[in-house]
Amino acid sequence: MADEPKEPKPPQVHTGDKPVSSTPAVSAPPGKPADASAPAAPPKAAAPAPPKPPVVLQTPLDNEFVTRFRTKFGAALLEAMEDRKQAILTVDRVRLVEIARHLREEEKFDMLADLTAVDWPKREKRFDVVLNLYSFAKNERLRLKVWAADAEDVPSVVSVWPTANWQEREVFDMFGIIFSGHPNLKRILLPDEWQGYPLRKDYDILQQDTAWVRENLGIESGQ
Amino acid sequence: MLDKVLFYFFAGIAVASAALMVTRRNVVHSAIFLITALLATAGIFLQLRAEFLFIVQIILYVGGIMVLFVFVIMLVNLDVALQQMQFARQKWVALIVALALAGQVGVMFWTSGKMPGQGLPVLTAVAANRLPLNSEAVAKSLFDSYLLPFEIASVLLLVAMIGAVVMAKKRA
Amino acid sequence: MNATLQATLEFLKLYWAPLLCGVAVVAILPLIVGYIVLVERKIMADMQARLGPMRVGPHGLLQPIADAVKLLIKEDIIPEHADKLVFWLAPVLSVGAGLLSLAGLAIGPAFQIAQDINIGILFVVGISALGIFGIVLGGWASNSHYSLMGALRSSAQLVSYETAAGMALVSALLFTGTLNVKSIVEAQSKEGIWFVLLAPVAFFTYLVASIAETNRAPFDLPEAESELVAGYMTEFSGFRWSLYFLAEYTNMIVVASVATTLFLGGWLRPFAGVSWLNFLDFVPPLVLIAIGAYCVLRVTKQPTRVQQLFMLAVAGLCFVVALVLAAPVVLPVIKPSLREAVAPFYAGIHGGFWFIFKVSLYIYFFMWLRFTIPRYRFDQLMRLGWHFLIPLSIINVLLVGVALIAGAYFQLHGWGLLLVTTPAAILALVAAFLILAIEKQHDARQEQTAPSDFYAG
Amino acid sequence: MGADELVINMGPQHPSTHGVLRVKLKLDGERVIGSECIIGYLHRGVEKIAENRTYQQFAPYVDRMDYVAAVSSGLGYCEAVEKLLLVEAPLRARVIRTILTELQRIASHLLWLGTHALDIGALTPLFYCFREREEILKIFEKYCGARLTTHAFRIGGLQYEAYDTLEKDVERFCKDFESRISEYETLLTQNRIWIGRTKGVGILTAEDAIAFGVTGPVLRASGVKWDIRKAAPYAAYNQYKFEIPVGTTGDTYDRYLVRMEEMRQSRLICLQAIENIPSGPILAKVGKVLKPPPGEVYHAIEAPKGEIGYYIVSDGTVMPYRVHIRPPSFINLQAFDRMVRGHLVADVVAIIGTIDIVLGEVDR
Repeated sequence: MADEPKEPKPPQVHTGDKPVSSTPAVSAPPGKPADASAPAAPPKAAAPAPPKPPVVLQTPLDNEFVTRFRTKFGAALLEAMEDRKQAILTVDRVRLVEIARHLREEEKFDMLADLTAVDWPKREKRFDVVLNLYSFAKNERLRLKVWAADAEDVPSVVSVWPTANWQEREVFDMFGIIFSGHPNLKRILLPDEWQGYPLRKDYDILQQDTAWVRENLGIESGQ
Repeated sequence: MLDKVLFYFFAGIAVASAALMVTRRNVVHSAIFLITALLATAGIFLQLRAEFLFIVQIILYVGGIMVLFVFVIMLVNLDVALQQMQFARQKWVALIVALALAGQVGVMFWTSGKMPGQGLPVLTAVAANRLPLNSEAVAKSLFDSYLLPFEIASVLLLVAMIGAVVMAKKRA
Repeated sequence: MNATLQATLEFLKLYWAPLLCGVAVVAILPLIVGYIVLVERKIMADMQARLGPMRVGPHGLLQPIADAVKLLIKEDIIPEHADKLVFWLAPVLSVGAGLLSLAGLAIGPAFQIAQDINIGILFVVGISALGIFGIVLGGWASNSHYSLMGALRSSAQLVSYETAAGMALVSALLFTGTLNVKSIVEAQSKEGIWFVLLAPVAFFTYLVASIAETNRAPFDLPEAESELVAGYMTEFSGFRWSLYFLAEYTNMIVVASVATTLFLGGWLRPFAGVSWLNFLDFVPPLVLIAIGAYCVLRVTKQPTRVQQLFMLAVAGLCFVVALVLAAPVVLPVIKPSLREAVAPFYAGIHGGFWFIFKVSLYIYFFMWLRFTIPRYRFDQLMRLGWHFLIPLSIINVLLVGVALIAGAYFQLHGWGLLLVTTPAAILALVAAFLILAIEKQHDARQEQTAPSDFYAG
Repeated sequence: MGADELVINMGPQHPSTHGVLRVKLKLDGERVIGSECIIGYLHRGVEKIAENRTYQQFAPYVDRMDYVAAVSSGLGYCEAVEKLLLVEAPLRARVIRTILTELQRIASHLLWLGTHALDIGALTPLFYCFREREEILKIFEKYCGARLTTHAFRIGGLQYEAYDTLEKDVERFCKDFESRISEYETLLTQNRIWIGRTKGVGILTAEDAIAFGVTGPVLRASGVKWDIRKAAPYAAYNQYKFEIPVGTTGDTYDRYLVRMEEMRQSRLICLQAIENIPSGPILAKVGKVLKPPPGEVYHAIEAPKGEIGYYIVSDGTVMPYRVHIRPPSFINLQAFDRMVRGHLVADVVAIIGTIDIVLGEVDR
């Protein structure tokens, strides 16, 4: 993921939030030595002892499957990474359905285990939509990502994996990402009339749709 | 004395609920009044010591009206029914016919009072004493003197039942 | 004025006994039902490895009273768009029918409210079936889909199973030739054999059909709590609800009594005609003495003084009843000249005991089934009724009739009748298996076709 | 809506929707011609909370998702964070984790069996199941002090050392449990009514099951032999021998048989595990403050209800940047509509029961 190394900055801004600001103050001094010793003990951790220069665990992935994929889709494959031995492909948003169908039918990733999104508000295209695929035949997992800006629709993969139905609704509910072609895109966990998308980073944890709460629950605040 | 009180009690209920049955807009209420009317009639049967008729009336109509109920509940949309016209257009004709019938009954009562030995009032006394074992009597007359009509009626009902089954099958 | 008073007095003079009995039934039955519920909960608890109600009174003996008080003071809720009048009427109708049908039963040769009604068993069956109106009307009046579905299920169930139950009754009635309750028991006494042995298939049919008619598990679909919340009772609360509850248990008592009267020899002691088994007369008092003794033993285990006293009172009650039961059988042993004098008491008291005992067994069987097996689905229930029980019961009536004619031809009586009825029963069983086999074949063929709607059936 | 169509609302307060599930059923008579699940009544914003807590602080929250299988949820989260941290729990911790998770699987299945049977109208199995579940909860209580929301594990290993008689308790339970399962089976497996109510009800073919992302016993009952404990062993599962029961038709009866057999297998795993619990540390060396290196991880384990997955994104700070939970109940519930169409109302409750959902997990 090309963005990842650049990414630690937005959280810095994010730490400005009230509940978070106290945490580094308390835990930073003991935290550092502890962190230093931690990677030393487990055999797996190849990370160097000083924690400051961030360990780059994201390595470009280039195996046979990726080559095959690249020859088929060419420029649509924006990135192929490996993070903690888990393969991540970032693909072009527009061609998502086509790629999804290819992955299901040709590469036998027949189960969409999980579909979610991550919000990176500082980025040009702020949302990652993340699809975790699983192949029963190969016993492999693959993560598929597309980037989407605030106003951009993401093509719905319900036609490929019916299970995406509720999961896309949940992402819509929580992030406000529109999935074009979804049969029934409406809120799933929150009330239909709720304003705002709670899992966006600019939605504070104490925030809520007070108007809704007042109207429907008859109380001043749900907190 | 008691007989009279009971008779007027049952008869009153029967007539009143029959009238209510016809006039209620709510179909379920109508059905309830139908039950009441039939039960009151059963009461009169019992009073006449016609126990068997009494229980047959109850048992048959329990099942019968039950089915009626189910149809009413499942098939009739009450909200729509409440908006509809209550009586059909022939109500004037019906009124005239009803009046004629009432007149006929009245004349019968009137003449029966004039010509002794002919008419209704004698019946109660007979029923109480002559038919002590009512169900046996009914059975005897049904299977003895009226065996052929009974069997014909049974066959008729059987045919009706089979017809109903066949029709239901065809639809499904 | 004077004439009315006169008439009233005359009326009372004529009918004081049934009126008193009626009042007694209305007054006592709720209590009895309360205790049946307690017993049911205790049995259920025992089968489920727990204790059941233990808090109110020793071993929860006062639980029914606490429940009754709770139900009476509960808020009475009438749903907003309910049909108020019908909503009022329905539970009353239900319980009224149940109570009224008790009038036709004979608990002992002496205990019968409506003396000697000629239509006897038909009266009980017919009137108790009226209770279904309460259920259907209540379900309809609550203006709730769950209630309505419960009501519809209930009506369909009753119409289907009433037929099978009626046919089963007919098979037994063929032996007696009368509908009169007392005569039925006397016929069994005369033959020296209970009709359950002569018409086992009919008994089985009636057993199943009676469970279905009283809406008990596994046929408790009208009130299936996991599907329809509480079926037709969903919107009822407090006193109204308890009326429905009362009606349900009253109906259980009624069907159990009908089965006892027709098939289990009514108030007759087991082997009533066999004189060397007369020692069985001592069983009732001994059973009660045993229960009383157990209560006395448990007194020390009770935590509080009040509970100890209550336990002692229960024991005392048992002993008193035991004494009453023992008197007619012990006195003749001491003083043989008294035999004649106590005979009516013996018949009445012991008859009552055996009748209640058999009814309890029947109800116990209901409970046992309820805790053991899952609930039928509606279409399965309808199929069991229409495709199995009704054909079986009709075939059985035919076979029993043939057997009776054969019995008359060979001049068989009593146990001898078994010679002709047993083959009839076996034939009926064969027919039953045949029906099942046809059913199975039919199923296999219909697997692919569209599922039919069983309300149409 | 046609004249003979009836829409009924099952829940959110209904005795057999297992919590606050609300199902809108479109009926023709008693036959279901359409359904819609309305969920979210128990939504607590767990994923949002995660972004505002440290890694350890968030751990107890996952116990409150699938509150009848808290140990399994906790294990998934701990292992996911461990993966993110690039540490591995010591063997002793992993073995004890396996034991507790398998006990939890039995407990969860027992609760399922009891309530499922109750929904179908068999009252008694519930109490038998609770009797055995109680034994398991007692073991949990002895181990970590909690019975339901256990928070038994800790990132990097275990919260607590095993108490002295853990092996003995587990062994005694497993010894008794054999006959107890047979007891349930006597009540149900051969019962004609039970078979009638479950066989051919709510059939889910293997293709459908995979398409709907269904996992766990529901998937296996459809004939897909897939269990994460075998496919990607975690904790100490690679050390133990067990079978994966699969069904053939994918109906409610098969799901029942599969879960019954799973309980037996879990019991066998427990027996194998207590035979040899290795000694050693119970906690890997992780700092008091966890700052996983930036990156992301998806880790899934086989919870009693299916695959519970955690997708965690770290930005290198003490708090996760994003935690997404893949709840098995939520995904499995999607297949409900497919399973329920054409069946009767009575089957609806059987099917809700057979999916085995916990609303705390569906709604998060």
